[in-house]
Amino acid sequence: MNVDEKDGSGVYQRVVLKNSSPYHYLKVCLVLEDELTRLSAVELKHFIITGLKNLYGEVGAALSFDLLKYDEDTLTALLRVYSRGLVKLWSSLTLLGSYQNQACAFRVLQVSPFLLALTGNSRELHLD
Amino acid sequence: MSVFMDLNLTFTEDKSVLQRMIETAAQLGFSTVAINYMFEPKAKKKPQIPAPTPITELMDQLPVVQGRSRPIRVLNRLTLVMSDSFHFRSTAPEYRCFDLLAVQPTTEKLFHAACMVYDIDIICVSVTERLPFFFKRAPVNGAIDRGVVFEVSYSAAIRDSTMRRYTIANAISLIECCKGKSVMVSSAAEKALELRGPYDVTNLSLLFGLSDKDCKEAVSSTCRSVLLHGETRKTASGIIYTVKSCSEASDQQEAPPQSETCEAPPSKKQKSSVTE
Amino acid sequence: MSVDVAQAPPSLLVCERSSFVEQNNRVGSHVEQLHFNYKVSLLLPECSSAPSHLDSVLKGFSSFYLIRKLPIYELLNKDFLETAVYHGSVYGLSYKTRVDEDTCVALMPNGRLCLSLDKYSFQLLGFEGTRSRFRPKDRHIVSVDLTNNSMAPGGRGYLRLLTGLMSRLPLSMDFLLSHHPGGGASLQPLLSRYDWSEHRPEMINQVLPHLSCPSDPKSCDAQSFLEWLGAVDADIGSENSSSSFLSSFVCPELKTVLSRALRVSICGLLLPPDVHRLIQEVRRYLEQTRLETWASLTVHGFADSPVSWRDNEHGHLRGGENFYTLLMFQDHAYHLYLATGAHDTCPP
Amino acid sequence: MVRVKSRYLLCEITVSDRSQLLQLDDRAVATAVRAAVARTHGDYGAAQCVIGFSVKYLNAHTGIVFLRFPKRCYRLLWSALPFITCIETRGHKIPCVLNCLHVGGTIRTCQKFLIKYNTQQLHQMLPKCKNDEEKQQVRKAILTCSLPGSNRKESEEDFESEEDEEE
Repeated sequence: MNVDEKDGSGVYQRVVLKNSSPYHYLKVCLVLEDELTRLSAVELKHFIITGLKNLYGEVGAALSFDLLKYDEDTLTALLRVYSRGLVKLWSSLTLLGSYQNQACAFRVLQVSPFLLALTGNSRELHLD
Repeated sequence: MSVFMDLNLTFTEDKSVLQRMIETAAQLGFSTVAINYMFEPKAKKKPQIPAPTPITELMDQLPVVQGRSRPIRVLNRLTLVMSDSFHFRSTAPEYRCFDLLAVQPTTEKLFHAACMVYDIDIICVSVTERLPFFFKRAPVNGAIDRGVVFEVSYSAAIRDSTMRRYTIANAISLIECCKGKSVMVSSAAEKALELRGPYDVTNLSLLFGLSDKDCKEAVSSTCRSVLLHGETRKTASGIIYTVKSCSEASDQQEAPPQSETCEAPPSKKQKSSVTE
Repeated sequence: MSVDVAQAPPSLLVCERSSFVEQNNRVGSHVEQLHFNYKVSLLLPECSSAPSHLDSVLKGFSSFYLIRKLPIYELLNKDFLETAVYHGSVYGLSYKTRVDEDTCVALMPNGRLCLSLDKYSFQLLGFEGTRSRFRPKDRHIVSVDLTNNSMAPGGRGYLRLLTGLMSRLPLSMDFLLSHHPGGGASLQPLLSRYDWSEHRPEMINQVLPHLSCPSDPKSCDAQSFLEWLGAVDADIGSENSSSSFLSSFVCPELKTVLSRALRVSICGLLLPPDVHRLIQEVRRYLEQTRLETWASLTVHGFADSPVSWRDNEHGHLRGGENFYTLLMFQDHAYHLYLATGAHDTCPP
Repeated sequence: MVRVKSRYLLCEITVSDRSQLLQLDDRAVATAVRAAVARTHGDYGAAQCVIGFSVKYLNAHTGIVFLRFPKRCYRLLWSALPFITCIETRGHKIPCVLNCLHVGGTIRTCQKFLIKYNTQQLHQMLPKCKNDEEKQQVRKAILTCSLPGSNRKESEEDFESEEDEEE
């Protein structure tokens, strides 16, 4: 973290923070072979932890992340993870290939160090 | 930086599976995909190379790439799994039906030949077994200079834990050797759910030891230079380009050149455009 | 060449604290300088419907046009330059193009045309440009000031770019276009030649009941406040306990519960002058209400714009985030948070 | 020519009953390390020790073992070593602890360290000796401690590694 402070008259203050975000946020969507299968939030979190454990072992399974929001109908979830664990979490999501013996895939829709950015993605602008 | 590509979708007889795969690839944001025909020549017998199914036969209308207004581009590619040097016949006319030509060598000698001699575009690195040989700097650098690209595919890593270890281990040793240059990461998917989005693949390639920048190149710029390299094979080093004027040449598949001139090695010019 | 798996991509956050009454406050210039805004979202605590003056501003955001398959050389059309660009405040941005893959074009209100090209298109175009800061090997930026003398119609630079775009690199793409006051008339001659459609910014109003919120946003630290604001925008409940299995996300300490809050969001190609007007009205609203309250305004830029603030180059590594959040208080004090992702220059 | 950079970890296998050490062999130690890495670091960790990992030397009398790791990821692999609680060999499970004494870039530096370490150990043994004969033996052993080089002598203490591999 790098803080450079320009303090003028005491009224105007500007601080630049580099890589200050403690967390990264991911918007993910689970696609299953059998589209009728539904997972509860707890099942989803367990499933992701299994993925982490497979790829990164016990150290990976201990990586803490939060399931901020989960929509059971669309299987879309918002995850929060410490910035240090982003690559680990993301890659283990990528390599998750089966849920209870049926093929599945995690589609990572967006990744950002700011939660606000996930609700303002201009790539979602559809004009037709 | 160019568009995202996945130059390895495994061909299956089942058309609907293939269509689903192409649709999914377009949805994920890939602008170009190649359908891969695996071919393993059997001993002694003169091998029968499969002919590619024309894209127009496969799909009536190509799906539109996500977030873009253009349709996806679909190419054909042939991969030869080689266990003996006579499996590769440099002048085989069958090769010309394919846009890309890849080789998967299984011995060190063949790997060396593939890097230095064969007129091919891609060298596949085996990801389903422990590498039967170590990568040596000299042939790898030779391949990079010639504009031949190494390919690591990730769908085996999705299927199985042991394969995953081999994929990561083999990819790491390759990338240590070539310093992250001229590596392309593709899926080799057999069904739609084995495909991953371009940003996912970028992140995954970090595990293979690629840097942030090389990761993105592995699914975009490098693939583009492979395409260009494939064109030089068809068009006599990219200098002369011949098309049969009478046949209805689609934009996907050019008619094979008339003369043997296209067997000339890629010219200097191509070399620089690929390695730059 | 070892790669650390525990390394996260870089990001940048600039926090500014000052007051509107201060002479040299920079809110105005920051708002002006982020040219291409995709979404504005406003949060008014303890408010159930926007007062009429605020509502009219919200509804009065300029409309914009989508032109299909516009050849880029049309932007250099002499009539278009004279009727629109020279007067300023023309905003144009290529649509359905990605700044990390394709060619992106932006026409800025100060008459600057910016093309972000990959190496091959750049070589075809044959016009001087600079290497991209983030991808120096394979991306080039061509940025020209159309109001400059050398770029006047008939001038050498003008002709060079025009022939480049007409014959060597015939770019044509879907294009979003808008013109500040009102839009319409000056763009009509250009529009009439192509397939176009007019679009109104899309507005969504929502009243959020029982919202837990940090009791003193003024002293709340920037990261956790932005996180909380993001959670409100994404409808994430913060009623977890910190030991919960699913999520340990909680509202920043010292929280209060608001009986209600109004959230308004507008999407489209939004122009800075409209955003500026909205800020003025929100300030007026704050002055009028008797409650001790605050308001926050978040403006997201386009992820695929080749520029972010001013004409600083903007790129897209994993997410092209560029946005700012303005937190306004009753005593005219404000906090401004400007955030960018990995491939972006520090906001001015 | 570029060298493949490695790190050599000099570890001591501590067991409760020293006679069990004699049952150990290279392969058993390597398997135990691989299993521990796979458990703590999963497939990613396991993949790192497919290539470049080996047990270079094992002294079944003293329990000294040289592990070779690729330099790129030796910290990751090292972190799994404390989780080894037993080594399985020929059907027996030998409960043990791997205690890392030294990390070096070449086998030679590790060997130098090992000699110093063993000399120290001998010095510590000296006061504990019961009779003169033992003392004499230990003294003699201390004197013979030197890097195997021009005038090296075979000694009864077996700490020199026969292989001296510089790549």
